Amino acid sequence: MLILECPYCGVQCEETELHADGEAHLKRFGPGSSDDEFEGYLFRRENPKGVHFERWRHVNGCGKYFHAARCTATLEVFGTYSAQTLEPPKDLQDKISAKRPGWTWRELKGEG
Amino acid sequence: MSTRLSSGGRLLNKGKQISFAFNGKQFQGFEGDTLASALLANDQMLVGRSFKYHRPRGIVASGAEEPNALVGLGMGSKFEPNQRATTTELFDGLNCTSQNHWPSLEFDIGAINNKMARFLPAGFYYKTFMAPRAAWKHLFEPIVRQSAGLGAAPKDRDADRYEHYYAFFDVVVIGGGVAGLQSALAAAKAGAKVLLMEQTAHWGGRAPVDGGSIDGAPVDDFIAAALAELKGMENVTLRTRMMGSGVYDHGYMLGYERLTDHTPDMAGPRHRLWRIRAKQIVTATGAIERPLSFAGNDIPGVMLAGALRDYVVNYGVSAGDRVVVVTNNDDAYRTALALKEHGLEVPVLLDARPEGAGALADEARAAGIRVENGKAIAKVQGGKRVTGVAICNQSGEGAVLEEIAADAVAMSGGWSPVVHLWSHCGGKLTWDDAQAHFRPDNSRPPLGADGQGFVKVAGAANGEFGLNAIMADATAVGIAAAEAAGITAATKLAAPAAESAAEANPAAVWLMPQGAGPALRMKAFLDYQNDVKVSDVMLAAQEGYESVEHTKRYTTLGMATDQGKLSNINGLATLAHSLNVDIPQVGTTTFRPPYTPISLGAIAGEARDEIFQPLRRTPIHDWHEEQGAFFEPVGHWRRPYCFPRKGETHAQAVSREINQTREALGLLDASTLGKIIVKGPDAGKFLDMLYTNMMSTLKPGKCRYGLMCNENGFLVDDGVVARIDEDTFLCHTTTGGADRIHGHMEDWLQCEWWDWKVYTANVTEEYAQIAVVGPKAREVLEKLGGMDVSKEGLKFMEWADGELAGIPVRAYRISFSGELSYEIAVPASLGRALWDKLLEAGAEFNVMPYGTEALHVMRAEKGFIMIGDETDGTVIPQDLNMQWAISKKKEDFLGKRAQMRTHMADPNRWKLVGLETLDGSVLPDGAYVPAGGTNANGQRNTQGRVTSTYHSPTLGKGIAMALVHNGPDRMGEVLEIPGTDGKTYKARICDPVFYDKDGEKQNV
Amino acid sequence: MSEALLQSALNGAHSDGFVRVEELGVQGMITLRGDFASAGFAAAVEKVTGLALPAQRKISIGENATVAWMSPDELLVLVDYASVDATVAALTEGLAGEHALVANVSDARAFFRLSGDDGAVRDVMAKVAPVDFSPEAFGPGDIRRTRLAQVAGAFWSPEPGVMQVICFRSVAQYAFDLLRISSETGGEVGHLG
Amino acid sequence: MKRYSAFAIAREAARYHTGWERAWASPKPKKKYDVIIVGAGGHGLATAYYLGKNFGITNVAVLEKGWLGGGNTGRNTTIIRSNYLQDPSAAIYEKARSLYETMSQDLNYNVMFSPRGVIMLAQTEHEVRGYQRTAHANALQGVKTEFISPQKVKELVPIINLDGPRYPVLGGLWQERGGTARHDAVAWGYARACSQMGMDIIQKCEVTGVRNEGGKVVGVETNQGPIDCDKLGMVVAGHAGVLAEKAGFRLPIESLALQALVSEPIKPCMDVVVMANTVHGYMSQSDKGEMVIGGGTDGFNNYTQRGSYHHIEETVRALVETFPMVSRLKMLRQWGGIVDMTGDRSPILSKAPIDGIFVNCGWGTGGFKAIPGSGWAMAELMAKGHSPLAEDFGLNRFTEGRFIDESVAAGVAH
Repeated sequence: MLILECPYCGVQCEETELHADGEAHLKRFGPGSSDDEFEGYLFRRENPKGVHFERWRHVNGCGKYFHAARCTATLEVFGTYSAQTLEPPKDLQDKISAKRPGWTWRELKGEG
Repeated sequence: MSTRLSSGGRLLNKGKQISFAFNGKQFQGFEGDTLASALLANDQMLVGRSFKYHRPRGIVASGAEEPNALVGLGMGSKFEPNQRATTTELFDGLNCTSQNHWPSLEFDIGAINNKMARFLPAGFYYKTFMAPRAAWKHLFEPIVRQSAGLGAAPKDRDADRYEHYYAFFDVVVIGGGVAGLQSALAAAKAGAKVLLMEQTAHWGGRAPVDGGSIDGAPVDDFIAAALAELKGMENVTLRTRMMGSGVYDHGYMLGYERLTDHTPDMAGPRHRLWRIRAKQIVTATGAIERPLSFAGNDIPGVMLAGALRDYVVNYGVSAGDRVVVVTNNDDAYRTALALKEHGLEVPVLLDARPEGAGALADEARAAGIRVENGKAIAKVQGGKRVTGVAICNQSGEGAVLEEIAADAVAMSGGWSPVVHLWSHCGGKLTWDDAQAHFRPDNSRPPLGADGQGFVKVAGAANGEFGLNAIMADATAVGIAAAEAAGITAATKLAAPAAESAAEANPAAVWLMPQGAGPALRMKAFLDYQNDVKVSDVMLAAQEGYESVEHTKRYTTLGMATDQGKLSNINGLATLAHSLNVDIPQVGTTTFRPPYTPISLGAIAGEARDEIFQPLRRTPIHDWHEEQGAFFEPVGHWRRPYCFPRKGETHAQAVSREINQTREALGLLDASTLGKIIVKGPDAGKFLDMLYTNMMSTLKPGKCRYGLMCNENGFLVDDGVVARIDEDTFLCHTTTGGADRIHGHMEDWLQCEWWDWKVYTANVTEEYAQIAVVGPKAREVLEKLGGMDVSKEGLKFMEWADGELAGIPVRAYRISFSGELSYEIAVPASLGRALWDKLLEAGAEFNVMPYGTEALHVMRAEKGFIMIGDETDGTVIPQDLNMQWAISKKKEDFLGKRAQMRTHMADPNRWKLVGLETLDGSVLPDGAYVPAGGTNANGQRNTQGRVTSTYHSPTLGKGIAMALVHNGPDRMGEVLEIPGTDGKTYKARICDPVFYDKDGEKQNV
Repeated sequence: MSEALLQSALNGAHSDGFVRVEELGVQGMITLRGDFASAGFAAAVEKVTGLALPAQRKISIGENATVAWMSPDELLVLVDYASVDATVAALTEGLAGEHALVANVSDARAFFRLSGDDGAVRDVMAKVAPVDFSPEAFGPGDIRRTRLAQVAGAFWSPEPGVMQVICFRSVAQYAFDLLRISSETGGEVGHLG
Repeated sequence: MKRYSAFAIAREAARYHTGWERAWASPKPKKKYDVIIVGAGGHGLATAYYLGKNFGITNVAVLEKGWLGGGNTGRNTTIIRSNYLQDPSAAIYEKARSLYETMSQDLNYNVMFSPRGVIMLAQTEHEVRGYQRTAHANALQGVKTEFISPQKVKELVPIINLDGPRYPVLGGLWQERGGTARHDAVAWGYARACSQMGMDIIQKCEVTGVRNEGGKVVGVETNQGPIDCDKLGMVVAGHAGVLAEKAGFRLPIESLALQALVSEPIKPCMDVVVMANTVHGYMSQSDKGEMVIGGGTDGFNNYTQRGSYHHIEETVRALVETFPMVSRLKMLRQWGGIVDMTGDRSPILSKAPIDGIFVNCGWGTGGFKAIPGSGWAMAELMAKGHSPLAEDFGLNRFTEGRFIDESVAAGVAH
């Protein structure tokens, strides 16, 4: 039963107030993209046993989507932040690198 | 025999006698008794039968760990199977029955399994019952099922109710013994907001029974003082009869509060499940005594030494006049002393250790108790109760040295910390060789949201024994918990000085005697309820089931209703011994919630009957109910399926509703349709992405039907979009789509196109919406008066704001039936009023409300698709020949790229057509159209399927829509369609528009 | 003429357990979305309601209007039902030129009032919402959007011993039954009270 | 190895069961195998078994990170059915179901397949139509199912509440030869049979890397050293994604927690398996008497084998509504497993982007019932390069948009 802080309304949300919505920072591919790019965008999601960036909606609350950085193996939450970003804030990246030595934010992925 | 003593009974109110019944026999007990103590007081040694061999079972413990004393409690709608007698408080009129026997507890036919035990070792069923093949289901399985199963199934609907409660604390302390009290005090004094819970009705735990002193005074004094102090603190909540049931991620935990189990006639909920968020959890859950593994250790009268002591001291009940004590540790000496003190005989105390008991041994000897070191029980004698004990050397193979008459045996195999709650969420354990137990590894706690530990352990649960060590640990842990919860203590509570007898270390004794042969091992029980013996675990190891999980599953060790509280450590030690490895190498099985079983009623909470789930009602719902509408659930809504009149079948009602609507006037409560405002300078651009159609070109005042696909290309919703003004659109969705589509819009606006200037608002429930349908629709609206609804004044696919009968409305001239039709939106609070006025004004046209089925039939007659019927999440607009609704001009819309993939662009996809049966009958719902031959897997090939099928009262025959391979090119072809009813239907492929192809009816 | 015909979701249903639960009848409510950082937006709100923009998760209760913070770009304005249309018009006019959305949602909601001993009222709420209802965590001036058991809802406490609760109209009966059952005599918790 | 039988038990009883042999050997890994299967769960062991039985390939190692059968095989609610809507699903699940019928005899290990029947309740008009569609499809697929009336449902399940205030039972899809089996026994029986054929089952052997040369697999790195192979089968369910990353490719898989629970045991009161998808709950009664209850999956990626509690609550309230008598039963134990979900919620049985590697994963919440069919098809795929049963479950379907979507007939729960 996770607790995630909604960065928009500051509530320490209990999981039942939230809806999980999969990987964050997906790059959309539309008409003009290759089959492989499009498949990667829709289906080949990150599924690490470790640090994961994901989308959540504060559905029983302010209704906003936000992003969370969370460990899928320990459920530790490194932070939550605005969904209107292309990558996690630098200070959050640094915090995670400090806690998980060797971890770095990926290149914004083109495919796979 | 077991009996009530004249002394002892600190928890009893001997002034209040209580009557209860066991297997129909009336017994007497006292207020304060548990069912178990009261049964013992009435010499009811035999209380049940074991699971597999149906062996006689007696009470073995005094608390939550009891595996044997399970009863069916209560009657009828308050009956509950498998209630633990040791944790059931006695109340007046309590009625219970023993379990798992036939015809009676004393004479159980199932006990034949016991005679056969030698042929029924662990896992025997995996090796036999295989021939003939049908025999498992028809012969063997029924026998196995009938002989298993413990308690009877409840028959009636539960008369009680249950509820939940959310609570938030800095520190939750679980366990109200001296450690829990002290931890709570320490945390509370530091300023933390504290909850202290205790699963029984009493504070203080075991310490008052075990003796010792705190700050120089008896333990009871400390308990009273601590309680008084805690009660006086505003930041402390105290709860008894509340068990810490489970610890979950991020500081979530369940507290299972039993409110009326001890007084079933009291008003209010039976159980309240507390859903707690704790910054820190302290488990002060004590320790559980282990049995010793010797032959006959399961005979009624063989009990845990601590339990025997509890019954004497707390309840003034003796399990027998002559009690042999057998132990590998010092604590059992306390039992011997307590028995002696209350005038009972202890013929011998057998200490498996060759030497080296502490101060308590001296005390025992001084009290005249015969203490034999290095000795063990070779065998307990007796059947349904203990009659004697055969003594041997622990170091040998069991040669009997002496036989002693006894009517009870007190055994102690040492104490295991209760680590369940620590472990539920990933806390790790460490093996303590000196104490011969697993205790929490405080360096590897369960981790919370911040990556830090959120559970701490205090006292005996932490592997601390001896009162002084316990008090010191509890104090430190309480302070540390407050600190970890972010509270810096101004003053730190000092640990009180406590004294208890110094104890020598226990010896690791996993089998008694240590060289016991197969015959004895087959009688040495590990799991009393599931009948798992030392020999079974050894067999599992021998056969390669070496993982502790394999052994557990192969033997069923620890899988009974006590979840191995007594058996697990002994079992895994036996396994380690068999594999010749150290115990830590074997490890433990996983601890899972709940600590002890909790009622499913409590888990469900208040959600039953009328509030099982929210039932959504339209503003006109009451009218439908008054009219006796037949409802169908649509999501959480309930919509009238039809309005049957007296004597009418549903089909007749639907036909009547359709005929009257097509001929004159029908009304539909369409309030459930989703309505979403989309507003902003970029609203048009946004809707162009969302819909396959072009929406930005829609003129204010006009409506357009639109299709929505998901990014994967499939149709997900449809509906009419009205442009309100330059910046504002109102999008209608399907009934099920409102919240989903609103979320979908917000998703794209917030996460992809966040720089677009668009706001949305879901106003679905602001309006009641009434479809006024049929040739008389205009007339009835004109009768109400207030706005221009003429052919020219409000053209097809236009909308207008106005008034009808003085009620403010927005009228959309749209049609889902093919008739002249208006959908009137009205503020929900006026929805019923408008409905009533329409009925009144429509009376002269014989107006008829119609339900969802008539709606479905009429749209099918007209060839309109229905999301959920023609679509199922695998259908794209192209399949439905709706290319007209897919803009060619747009570079992009959601689903466009997906629809370019090879399988989506495949010309062989099945396409929408109409079907009409040759004989007028109705095609079966969901029927498939076979093609010739079979596929590589032997399945018949198919070439299409029916998506919706109805009897059309308008056409007087069966009509259907279907997706058919190359369908539109095969007009007139007759298909053969087998039903599951054995019939084969013949249907001709036709245009899906069956009714008014040119739209003459709706454009009047 | 339409006012006489108005029907709130439950026609003023009420129950008396250890806390009183009542449905309050029709209430004017307006959803307002816009850019809080825009001076024009704040000015328009203040001009029409007489109230400044509330801070995050706060509710401002004025003489003729109440304004609640619903999200970083959404407010809920409460006025008399009869003055909703005028308020909507005034807001719309005041926000001309702003990118904003004003929508009358009065009829989309049901409105409840719980009253009684302050702790008891809080205990009833704590049975249905995953929220810390201790007075130090949730007090006058706070508003919280969350769920009430299985439906979305929001609530605030205008004064000790009173909780005002809103939910969607279609689930009014569910919300009422939920609160009624949760406040039945015998179900007292005695934790926050 | 000696055969199991009643006579064998009698013989052993005479000598206190001291003569029983190990059910499977515990060898050290060899340097090289023709085939390595990673994952000694049901699917992996079944793959190995049918490689040997059907294709004579017995130089096989099955590597297991933990203990065999310790993943989802030993954590599921043991429901077996094949009443699927789409042809490819119906084919593989029916193959599996038919193999379950004879599995005990085939393996000489009683897996207690109990064809007690499975009902999927229809509680909305939409569900009625969905299940009628499935019944029609099944008839053409050779899967014996039937849409039955509420009265028949009541006869089969006397404890059911037909007229719940919310969702009256309108009928049900009935598969008479669906049922349950003893989950651990399936893994143990296959393991014993594989061991008997000379295959090596190596437990506590974690694969840490996958080696390929020129785009062709040559072996794996493990905590017990490198092991070479010609072909590699990845059959690791929830950890499919993690293993694929080690091999250098990514799968369309997300790993989620799925939960289940059991009640305390009671005397027999429900003889069939009941699934109620509208309210999200399903339940059967084990031979021990426990009510075995399946819950829902979390919405977020999770490897902890602990799910979120509220799913338990949702499931239990659905069951209390559907079977009011369970209210006074008690939850004995709850647990979780990690399931591997694909984009269309159907499995993957496919060649991987690296030559010689084959993947079998994505069974999501419904893998147990498929074990023998999955192993059968996977063995054929690995031995011959193609298998009609696996044909439609290839990875290419995600590129082509050719999904196998079972949720369309409301059959989402397994």
